[in-house]
Amino acid sequence: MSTSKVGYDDTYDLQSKRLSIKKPDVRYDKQGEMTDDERVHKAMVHFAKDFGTTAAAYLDSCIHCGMCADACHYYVATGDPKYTPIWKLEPFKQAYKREASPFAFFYRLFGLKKKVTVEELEEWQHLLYDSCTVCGRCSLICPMGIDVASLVSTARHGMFKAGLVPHELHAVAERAEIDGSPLGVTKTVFADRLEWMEDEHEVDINIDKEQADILVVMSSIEIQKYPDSMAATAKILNAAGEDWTFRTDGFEATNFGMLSGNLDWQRDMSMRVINAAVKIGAKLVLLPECGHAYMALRWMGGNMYGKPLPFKVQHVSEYLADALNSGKIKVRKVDKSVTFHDPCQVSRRGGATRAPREIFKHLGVELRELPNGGDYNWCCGGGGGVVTIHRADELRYKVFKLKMEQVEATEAEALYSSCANCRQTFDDCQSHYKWDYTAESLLELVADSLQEDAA
Amino acid sequence: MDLLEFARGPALQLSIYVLLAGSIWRVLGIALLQSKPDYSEPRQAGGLGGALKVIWSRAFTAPAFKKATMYSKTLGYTLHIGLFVTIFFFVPHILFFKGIFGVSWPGLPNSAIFFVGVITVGVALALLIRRMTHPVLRLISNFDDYFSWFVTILPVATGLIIPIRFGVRYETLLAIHILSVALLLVWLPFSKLAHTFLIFMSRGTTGAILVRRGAKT
Amino acid sequence: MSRTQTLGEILQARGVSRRGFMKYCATTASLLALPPSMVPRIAHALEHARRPSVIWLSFQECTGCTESLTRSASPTLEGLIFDSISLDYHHTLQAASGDAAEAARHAAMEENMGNYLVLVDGSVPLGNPGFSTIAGISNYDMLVETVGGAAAVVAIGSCAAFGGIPGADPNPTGAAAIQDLVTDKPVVNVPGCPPIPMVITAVLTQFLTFGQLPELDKHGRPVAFFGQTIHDRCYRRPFYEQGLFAETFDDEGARKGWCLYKLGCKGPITYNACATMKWNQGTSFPIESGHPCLGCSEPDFWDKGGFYNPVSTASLGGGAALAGAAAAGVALGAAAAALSRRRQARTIKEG
Amino acid sequence: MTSLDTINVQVEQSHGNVKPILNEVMHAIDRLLEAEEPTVIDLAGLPFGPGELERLEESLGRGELHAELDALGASHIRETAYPGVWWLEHRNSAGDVVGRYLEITRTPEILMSQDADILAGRARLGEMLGDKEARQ
Repeated sequence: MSTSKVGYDDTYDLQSKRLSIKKPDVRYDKQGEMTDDERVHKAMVHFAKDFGTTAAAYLDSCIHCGMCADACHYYVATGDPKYTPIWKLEPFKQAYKREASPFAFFYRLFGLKKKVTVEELEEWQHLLYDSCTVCGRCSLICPMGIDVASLVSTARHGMFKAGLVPHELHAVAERAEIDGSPLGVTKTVFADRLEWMEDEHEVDINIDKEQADILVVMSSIEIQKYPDSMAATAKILNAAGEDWTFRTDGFEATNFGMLSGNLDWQRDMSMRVINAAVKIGAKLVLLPECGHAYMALRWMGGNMYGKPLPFKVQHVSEYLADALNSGKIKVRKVDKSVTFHDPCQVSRRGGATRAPREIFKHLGVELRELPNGGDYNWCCGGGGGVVTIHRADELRYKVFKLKMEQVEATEAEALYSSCANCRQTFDDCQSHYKWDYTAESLLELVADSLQEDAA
Repeated sequence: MDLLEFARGPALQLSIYVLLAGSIWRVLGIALLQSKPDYSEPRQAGGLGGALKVIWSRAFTAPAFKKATMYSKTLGYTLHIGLFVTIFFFVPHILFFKGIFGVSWPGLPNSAIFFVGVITVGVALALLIRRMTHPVLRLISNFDDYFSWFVTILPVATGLIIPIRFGVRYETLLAIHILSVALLLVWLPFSKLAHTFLIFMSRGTTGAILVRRGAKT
Repeated sequence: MSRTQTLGEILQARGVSRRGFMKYCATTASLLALPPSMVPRIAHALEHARRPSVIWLSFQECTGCTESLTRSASPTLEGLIFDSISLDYHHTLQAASGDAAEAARHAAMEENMGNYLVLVDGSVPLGNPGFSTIAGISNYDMLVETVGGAAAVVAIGSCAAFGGIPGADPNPTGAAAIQDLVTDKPVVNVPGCPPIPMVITAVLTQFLTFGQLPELDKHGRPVAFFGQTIHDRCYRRPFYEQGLFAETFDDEGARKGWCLYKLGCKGPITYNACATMKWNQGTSFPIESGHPCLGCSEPDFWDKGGFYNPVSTASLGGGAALAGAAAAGVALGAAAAALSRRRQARTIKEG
Repeated sequence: MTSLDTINVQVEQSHGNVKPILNEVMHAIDRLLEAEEPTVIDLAGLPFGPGELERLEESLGRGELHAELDALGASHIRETAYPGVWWLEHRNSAGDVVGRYLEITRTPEILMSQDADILAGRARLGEMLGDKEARQ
């Protein structure tokens, strides 16, 4: 059954390695009944909304040195120049030069920068969505310090309003807006699965407490594919003696409004969590093992709310590091060589790179850092909503080769990460390449290694 | 008013006015656009401190990117250092600046400057060939890139020709050299050469935002 | 010495041997800065050269040029240059004065109508004829009258060539250069303040030898002597290249004879032969004596910025205009931003 | 009255003009030997620094032969320490130097008696001896 207003098939496929809607027979990569001119106009309007000082400082400063290509895994894996990150912003930059740059008037007057066309926007859907995980590696190499990644996210606003979002990403985003979860998790589904985990792992899981210090939120990927993470979180919080709860009226950590480029939906999704937290007087919102959720709430939540959030926001790895450092929880030593895949939005873009290292120190594992890992890590290829798009699979598999080389170079026994979307991407590619590494959850490792007699 | 007097006087004077007006125009054209506050809870202080940090740190290459950017960064920096040395360590130039700012500093021997100038032009040619042949650069380059290249290297080339003369009178060559500098100054604020000052705005913006997050810059 | 005799006949009459004549030709080649291989051609030409009649007019000048040519033994050949040219009128040198002198000038003009040389030193005051007259005749009138029948005019010294010091800002007398006044006759400029004596002689010898005027540069100066800058031929050039400069007139650099660029030497923009021909029989030239070249053989050398300001000193003014440019920038920037924000607001409203 | 050397401009500095000329002379000697091709170097046109002309003269040294010509002033033609390399210095009757040359040749042409002079001499000798048929 399809609840999509757009009327395309958005039935889920929750069984395969990568959760998304079923591979559509007929693709609807154009949403809404708009004429081409209307689409261009909508794109220009919503491009224009973002031409503030930050975007202008960036878009005016590109010196066409081409180095961002060397950082982008899509260019490095394919060698195709169209994947040069700044090239992915060409229509957005063109629109800026024409509409809001210091010399815009004269560009228009002498026709130096031509108007963006609908063909360009359609061609750029592949560049702005299928081949960009908004991983931010290009932003690190740019000699002019342009944050190219942030511009891609910004450019997606115009693309969404122009109804030019890839079929699957638009479908899951719309379902997240309507149902509250991109993968069909309703209140009852969430509650049932929590009770299932409570029995399975014999752990007390608080649901819908009226008041609590910590509001815990989950990503639908964990709820549907890695439910053990929910039990692991409960186990740890109980061990730490925290006053925490899940809330069925604010459980979804992911933000497909942000990934698809719909600012209104992004605000709605963030507000659900914020309202739930305010309602229960939470002092901390604990984000799960999810990359972009951290970016959405930790760094953009306040801007959605319109004022500073009345509570702290932590990624679960940050919480675990603090809890271990403060002795709230203790763990047994784990004797094996391990390597860690840093989720882009948490480490490189979010600044929480240190937390996993501290956790591994407490676990006493032999941590072998990935070559060019940590803040300069290669992206798993699934972020930014790309993993949901079937059309992008071929490209994603090609890009994943870089990741396999990187991990194999460490020859570590186990691979960990703290982002469910990364893990799902690893699983999908593992089955595609029959690869021997599995990306396991750092959270679950800590939960499994808890020392019961901790105070 | 022969060509040299025109070049040294009104032409250079006018180009300096256009440079100044154009630069302020571009900076304000960006700075006075709307800017939204960041309500997120900072991990550490960003703002001006962050901006200055990245303005400095981004000049260097992270180990992860060393191999990929080695060629263009080495050539790029050689070009910029070459330009800096030829402009600020050639004694007649120093005396020119002394005439304006009253400040003077020791220069390098002219033969050394000539050598650096030749290297600079050579490196510039290598960079141009790279821009015209490398698939990425061919795709993203436009008129601004090629004309800015020309306008940047012309003063160095004309400067080098002055001592060689090729049989042309000294004042004619000097006039051409000064006019080429005027062309550079007039073109600078309206082109990619504006990265001379935009580098501070762009890197600074990233510094202010990302250092506040404690994210890698 | 009658005017019709060729120089060859004169020399023979004077008992000068062929060997002596060969010495004369060799040194003439050297004087004209021609390669020694030209000596045979010079010998042939000199043998058949007719002695040109020369009229020397002195207008607004300080007699420095005449002094330079005559006082020192600068004419290289034992007065022969005077014998080889018949200087028929020079109101400083000649014994006659007043009407008698003018009569001599008219006689010379009639007798050699069409092929006498007019040498002029000093500029012509156009502001008021009364500023400078000879025997009641204004410089301008005398110039026009004398030049009428001349084969060519040689402007000796920067005053005659470019207006020189009388012509310097504010030019009270309205001093004009000869080349601006004489347009129907070929004018050769031998600038300098004063010009190198041998250069004056060389121009005359050139005319005497080849009967035509030398190749000139864009300022009408013989390329043989004004084709290269002092800087090109300066013996201190190696110091310039090595960056060894005298900073003040008595510092270590000055004592060591380093380059005077920083002390305002105008060598790089001055075309003259001082560095090779030198002054006072090859004793030295201004730079060799430790003083920067003033650029005296260049037009308006007096107004080209201070003698002690380096050539590359900025000649930019306009502090106020700079502020104006800044203000314009601010206005344009603000306007551009305002226009962009208005367009943004309108496009968003239209949604 | 300060003497010349107290003026604070040093004269001993070498400005690199002497060596090139000596090199040129050496190549000229080769041309003379191999191709019988004489060379004349006009020293007037060269930008000598202070003292360099004297140093050139010293480095060329003096040879066995020294001729003095008295025509329109004195001229000195000297063979330098390097046979075939001649130093010529012409002065006018007032004693001023009017030309300085280096000639790399077997004998400078100026030393050779000229036909016109020989004819004139022959005529005079003939007259003196009463020889009737004077030569043309």
